Amino acid sequence: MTSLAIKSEPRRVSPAAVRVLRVVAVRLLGAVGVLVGAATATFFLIQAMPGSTTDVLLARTQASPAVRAQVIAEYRLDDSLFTQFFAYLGKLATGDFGTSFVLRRPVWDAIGTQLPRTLELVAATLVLTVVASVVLAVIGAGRRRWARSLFSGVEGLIVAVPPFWLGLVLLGVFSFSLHWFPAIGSSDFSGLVLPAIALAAHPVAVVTRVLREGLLRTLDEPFVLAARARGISEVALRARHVLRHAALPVTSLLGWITGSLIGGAVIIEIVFSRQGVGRLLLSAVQNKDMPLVIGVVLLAATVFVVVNALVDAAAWLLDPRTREH
Amino acid sequence: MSPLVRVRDLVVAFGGRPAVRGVSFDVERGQVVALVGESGSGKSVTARSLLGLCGRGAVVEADELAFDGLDLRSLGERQWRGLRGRRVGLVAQDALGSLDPLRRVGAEVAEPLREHRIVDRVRPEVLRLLADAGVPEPEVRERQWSHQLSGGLRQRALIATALAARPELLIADEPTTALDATVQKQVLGLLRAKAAAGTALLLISHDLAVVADLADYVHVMKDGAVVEHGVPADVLTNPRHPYTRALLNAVPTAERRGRGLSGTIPALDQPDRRVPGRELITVTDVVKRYRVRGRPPITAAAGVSFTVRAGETLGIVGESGSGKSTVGRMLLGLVAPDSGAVEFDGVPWSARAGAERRAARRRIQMIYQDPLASFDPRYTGRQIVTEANPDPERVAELLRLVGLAESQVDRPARELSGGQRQRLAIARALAADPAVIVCDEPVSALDVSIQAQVLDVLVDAQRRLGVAYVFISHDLGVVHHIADRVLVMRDGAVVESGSATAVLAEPRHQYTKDLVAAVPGTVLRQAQSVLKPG
Amino acid sequence: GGTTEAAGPSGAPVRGGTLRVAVADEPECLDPQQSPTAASRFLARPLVDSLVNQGGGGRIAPWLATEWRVSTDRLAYTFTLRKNVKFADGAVFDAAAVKANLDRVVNPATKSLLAASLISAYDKSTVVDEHTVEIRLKHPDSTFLSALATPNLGIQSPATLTGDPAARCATVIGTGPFRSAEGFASQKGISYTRNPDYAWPPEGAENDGAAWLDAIEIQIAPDAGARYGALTSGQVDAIANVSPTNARELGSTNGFVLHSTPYPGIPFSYWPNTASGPFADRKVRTAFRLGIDWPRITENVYFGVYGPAKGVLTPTTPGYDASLESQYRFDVAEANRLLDGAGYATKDSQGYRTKDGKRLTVRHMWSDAGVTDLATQVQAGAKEIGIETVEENLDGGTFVDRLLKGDYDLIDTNFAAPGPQVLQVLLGAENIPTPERGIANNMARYTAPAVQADFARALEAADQESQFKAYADAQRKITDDAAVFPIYDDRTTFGATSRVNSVAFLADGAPDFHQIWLSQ
Amino acid sequence: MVTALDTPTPVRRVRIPRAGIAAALVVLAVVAIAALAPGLLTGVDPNHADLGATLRPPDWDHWFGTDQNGRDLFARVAHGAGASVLIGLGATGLALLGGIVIGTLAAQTGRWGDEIISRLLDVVLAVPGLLLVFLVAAVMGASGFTATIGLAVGTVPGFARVVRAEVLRVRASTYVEAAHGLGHPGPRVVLVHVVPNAVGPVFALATVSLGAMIVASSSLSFVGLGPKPPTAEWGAMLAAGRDLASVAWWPTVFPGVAITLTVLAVTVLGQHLQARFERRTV
Ligand SMILES: Nc1ncnc2c1ncn2[C@@H]1O[C@H](COP(=O)(O)OP(=O)(O)OP(=O)(O)O)[C@@H](O)[C@H]1O
Ligand SMILES: Nc1ncnc2c1ncn2[C@@H]1O[C@H](COP(=O)(O)OP(=O)(O)OP(=O)(O)O)[C@@H](O)[C@H]1O
Ligand SMILES: [Mg+2]
Ligand SMILES: [Mg+2]
Ligand code: NI
Repeated sequence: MTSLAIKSEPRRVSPAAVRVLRVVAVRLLGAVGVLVGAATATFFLIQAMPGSTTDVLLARTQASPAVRAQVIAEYRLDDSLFTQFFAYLGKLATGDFGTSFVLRRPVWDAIGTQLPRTLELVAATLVLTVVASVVLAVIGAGRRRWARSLFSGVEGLIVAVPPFWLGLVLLGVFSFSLHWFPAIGSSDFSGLVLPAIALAAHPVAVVTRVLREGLLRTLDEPFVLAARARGISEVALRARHVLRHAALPVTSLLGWITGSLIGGAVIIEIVFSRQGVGRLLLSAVQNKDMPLVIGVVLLAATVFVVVNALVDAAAWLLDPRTREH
Repeated sequence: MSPLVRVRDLVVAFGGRPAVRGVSFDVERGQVVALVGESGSGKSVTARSLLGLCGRGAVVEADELAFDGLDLRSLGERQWRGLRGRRVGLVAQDALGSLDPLRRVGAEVAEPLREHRIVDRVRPEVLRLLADAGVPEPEVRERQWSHQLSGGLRQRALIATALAARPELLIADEPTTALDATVQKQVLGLLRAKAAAGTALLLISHDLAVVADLADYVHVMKDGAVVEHGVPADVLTNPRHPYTRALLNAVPTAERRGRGLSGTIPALDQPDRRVPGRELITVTDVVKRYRVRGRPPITAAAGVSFTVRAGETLGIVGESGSGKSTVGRMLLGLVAPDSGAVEFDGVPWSARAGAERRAARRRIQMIYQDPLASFDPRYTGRQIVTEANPDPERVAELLRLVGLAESQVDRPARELSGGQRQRLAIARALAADPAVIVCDEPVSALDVSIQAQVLDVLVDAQRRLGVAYVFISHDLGVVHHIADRVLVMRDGAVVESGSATAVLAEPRHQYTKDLVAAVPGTVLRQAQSVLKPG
Repeated sequence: GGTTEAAGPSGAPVRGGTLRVAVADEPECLDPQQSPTAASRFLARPLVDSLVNQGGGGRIAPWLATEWRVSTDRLAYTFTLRKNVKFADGAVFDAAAVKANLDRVVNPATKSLLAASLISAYDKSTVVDEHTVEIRLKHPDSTFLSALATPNLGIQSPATLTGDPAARCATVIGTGPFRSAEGFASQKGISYTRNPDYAWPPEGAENDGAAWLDAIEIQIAPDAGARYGALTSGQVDAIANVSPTNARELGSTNGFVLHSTPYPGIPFSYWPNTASGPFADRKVRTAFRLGIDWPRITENVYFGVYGPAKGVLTPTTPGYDASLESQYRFDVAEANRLLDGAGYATKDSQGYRTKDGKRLTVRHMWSDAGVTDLATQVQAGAKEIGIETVEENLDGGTFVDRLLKGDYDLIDTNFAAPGPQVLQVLLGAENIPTPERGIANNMARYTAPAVQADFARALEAADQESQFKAYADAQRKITDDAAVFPIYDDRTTFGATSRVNSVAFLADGAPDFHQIWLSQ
Repeated sequence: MVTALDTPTPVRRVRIPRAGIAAALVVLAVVAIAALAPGLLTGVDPNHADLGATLRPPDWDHWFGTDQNGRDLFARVAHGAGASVLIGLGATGLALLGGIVIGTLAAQTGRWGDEIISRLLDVVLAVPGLLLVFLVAAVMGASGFTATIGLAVGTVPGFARVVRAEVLRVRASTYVEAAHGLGHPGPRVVLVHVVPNAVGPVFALATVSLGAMIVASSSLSFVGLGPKPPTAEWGAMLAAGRDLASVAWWPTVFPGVAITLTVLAVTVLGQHLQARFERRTV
């Protein structure tokens, strides 16, 4: 005799649409806040870099004083920091990311040409991650203990191999020796295979583990016994009941992973000589190309915000229990 | 005609450790057979062996294990699936978790219909099944998810899924454990109707009262074996096995008031000499409302007034959500009332602050339903009590008083059994030398026999130390057994109060009458009245 | 397999084919008038021609200008321009185009980071007639024609010069043997197609018509290993900047050829701060140069692909003085003697020399990770003669800051240039980097008056012979002074499959795509 | 790459064979010796360049061979443990400290404090971990110290969130209520009951994330944002050996194996500890 019974109170709430709208509005506001915060933090961080922006910009060149003056005037580098900052924010508000100091073209344009390649890589990695993890988790879940140990051992090993090293090994074997995949470039699908594998290795290992444990945990749930007692097959059980539950923690995990893939892509893009935002950022940071760095940071933050909104939406769709709030 | 189910010498082992050892029973068509026994005695495993769902790693052996002449020992997976749901329905033990929380209730009910292709048009049948199972507004409920249903509704929906494919045998594993007395009554009624309509029923319960009212035949299990069986009237009035006898004795009821239940504390057989003292707590007209965004406010206390005297036990009863816990927490000053006052020792909580408030706190302690949750997980039993009273001698004395052995208290509390944990909680509460202890459902999670021991310890401590109890429970039997005075609450209001015997034996308010009437165990009560004590 | 210095044609050239090339570096802006990088010169050269061409031996040859006259005060240059030359956009090449280009380069709005300073003497241009242009200088500058020969001052279509200079960071339109419709895409590369009308290569070119190749596709691949893999796996036909290990391997792999040519100019060198610190003492500098086994380090780090340096200039630079080579020898005994003489006669417990209790320590400042191995080995070599080198690997900002302040003892760089004039760029007193002047190349902060006088003489020189004579004097004095520690002669490397024929290099080390052809 | 910077890896109990734990302990012991007292493993100076013995394959004198500068690779791998592991440990330690302090503050400072701190954490969280390290490296110059700070900053929000949630959970728990009921002062309850019980999960998370930190720190060195040359560091050694891969395998294989083994050992042990922790509380 316990007191677990839950009263079903008649729910008298505002219409669903209003509620959804309010949630969306609050989220949008939060997202804008995060973006402004990220832009602000990056701006002042970059200003804290040693050496004046002008010097870094003109490093190792023999620009004449006239050119120097021109650069300072054009990028308003002689204004006070705060003037620069607010001018920058003001432009941001109108959707103008400014002009890259070094590349001499609009930040948005510079990022825009590289972005598709990075998104391609991230998307391929995500697809690979999801497909491989579901397959591996389902294979791994029903096994005996020693097989499970083996699976988790291999996962541990994969997580322990640095992705850039894995990338080098893949390149050496499959490009340089076997010539199956191109060694450089990012123009076509075959150029996507090895980078996606190198980048997906860690997520696959992590997601597989979470998914498999989710499967095992769900298989222990009472409703699984109830479903089995209705005489449904194991396949139907997994498809209709178990996978959805196991997928719940994975959706939020995938949100995190997508965010971090943008960071991981930097390394992979370097290893595989791929086009992408990662390499753009690395050189922008080295060149103290402030508008470009902030642009990339904002982009990454936007991806993060969007992905997390998607993850919440997915959770909302998958799990009716979250719809109450 | 052979019985529908025939089990002979069933042995189920997990990793070499037998959980069921040599159980034999029959279930005839249209018969209600009950398995009773304490937690872990093997009831569920026994029942699930009829579905081939004993769990991962179970080794099932039997001389005979047959359903309608079909030898279950040699079934393949496909044949099992033909049996499950279609011929044998299961209402699994954990009803609240037995509906997939991610699927609509209707889909769950429809699943066996589709799986076994029972009907062409599924939806009308689902609605009919839900209505049949006593679910009001089936059109609405069908589209809801399980978390939107109350425990009772979930239990009924689950029964609907189990009955959907019209099985010949229904296994109901603890179908009313989590339910209020009133809801419990409805569910039991539903099962009784099904049995009357010809479905054989294998009923599992730890609650003798439930079993006694419903079953045609009872098997009492202990440690994986059936220790006694027979028709309920026989088993309950004339228990042959000491275990059955102890089990019966342990049930707290009005009739057993003032006596020891467990037989472990002889002192309780002495007459009770308590006289209630001065007024310790005065509650005047307290109101408490909870506001949750997007919902109308909930009134958890609507003008409650009462007093607690030194050394007495005040019982608070009422169904779930009626505000019992809220009132209890207000007594401790943990929840401040919206209006009205709670005075302790003549001073309202609102007038106490800082060190004075903390000092007053020590004089009114609490015992929770889940004792483990109230212990710091890093602490051993002794540390837990020592935190309340640094004097090691006093700690040792109290531990002895509640019946905890020295060897048990230097381990982390989670390694103790449920009953031991609750004794530890009592020891801690007593260690602060309180005048009052608020006990919020202290025995609801315990087996009858363990419950008996804990109740005995509480009564014993009160007699020795003169501490007053505010005893919150939804179990009328327990309250009747322990309380001097009783408050009956409903929707935050006190609907009736007075001496325990007066209120519970001759209820005046209609709500109280319903509560009392809903308590199962007519057969049991009759049996107990003829049972010899000891 | 094999290695060539500069391959002559093997068989008769065939027209057609697409050459796929992977290169290491990309410019931040394609337009060499704006960008200072070698990458922009490399990628723009197929697109733009120059007024004059600087070929082997530093000789200036006619190109878009068929002839020119220099006034006696050497302030006015009158160019006669080639007729019937067209830009890729159809515009006609004429005197106005030349004027527009030069004026545009020196306009600060262009933010030219190199081209403008190459012609810092430029005053103005005058269109004499359609095919004659007169250029006036503010002061005589004997490097002016060399400057005009670089892609940085290549002539671009006047129509493209009027708009936002940033537009030319992607597409440059010139009169070159190739054209590029899509232009340069960052991190990706650039594709060229043949300019079928091309008929105006520099004088003496082997191919005097349109290019042999139909097209060139250039991909950016910063990693040397990946480039090499791309070449050996057949993904590309040729790669630029072959790493030394790969270069050695390529030379011995069937089906591949390593094309290579030394860069004229200044070898890769360590530059001592001659103005302050231990290296202000000539004896210490000389000891440092003599006491370290530079050739061995070069062999260790570059696997024999780069030869050890033997002078202030590389041997292929016009005006190189070979008579000084014996001075660049490995002589530990002499080094130790010099250091003893400089007062660093005692050693501390770790074996480093000390003077007045102070350790002989020099700080080597760098910001390019590419020199790590070299620095490590130089450090080890210096330790042998008791000199401690502290490696300071700095970020760009700090590096520039300290460069301008002169807060360092050693710094490294090389400088490719077609002639000995480069000596002044790196050792001219007016080129010392200071906070006021900004970045400049005299990192040795060298001011020896005798050498400065030689530079002045060379600048004024009426003919090449006397100019070279002045630079030879400067080389001797610089060597005596140990104002620079040359390490190795940089080479340009171009690895290709043996289908790629007739690979030759331009003055600045880029391959001459105009005459390359592919075997079918 | 998924780093601990970004994922609160929910790793559940995995039973690890005893032999695995023993092997992990041995590896970690060797790594610990290498990190703290590399002199015990090798008497060779990792930065001593023997110009006469460059790029020697492994032999009796040089167990792992020598690099292009004639430096003993065994000595460099041994000394490299210090850089990689200490960066990982340092970053994890800093992140733990920061996470616990900030998380507790967020939970304890009431609605507004919580809101402000949480939003700030969101901002940091929105920037992928490695990008953050790039920024920090750009500002402070690439070094082991910056890598440590950068990794720590990137990890703090994740840890702080866990701590905050735990503090809130523990604070609402019955045993904290019971402690208040015994009349103990609030701060005492927070220190004695709330914080110790709240930090458990984040410690478990930290043991697992340590491995990811080591991988991340070697990745940073690989792109040149780690400790500066000539400091021996595994990632940097891999980057340096990369160009030589066609002529010499040993400069890339040994550091790579060193990272992998270390991270594997750390992960195995971390999971083991986490499993033990969970068994203790569940
Ligand atoms: N899948 C399993 N693996 C191992 N042991 C099990 C498994 N299922 C049940 N047991 C063990 O078998 C014994 C009997 O369990 P069972 O669930 O039948 O008890 P019960 O009488 O139904 O108890 P309760 O009243 O608590 O439901 C217990 O000791 C239990 O721990
Ligand atoms: N902190 C709270 N916030 C909002 N609502 C609350 C809160 N605490 C209790 N309630 C609501 O107040 C009502 C009374 O709750 P209370 O816990 O006092 O009931 P109860 O009689 O103890 O029930 P049970 O037998 O289930 O323990 C319930 O509807 C409950 O949902
Ligand atoms: Mg059971
Ligand atoms: Mg309650
Ligand atoms: Ni109960």
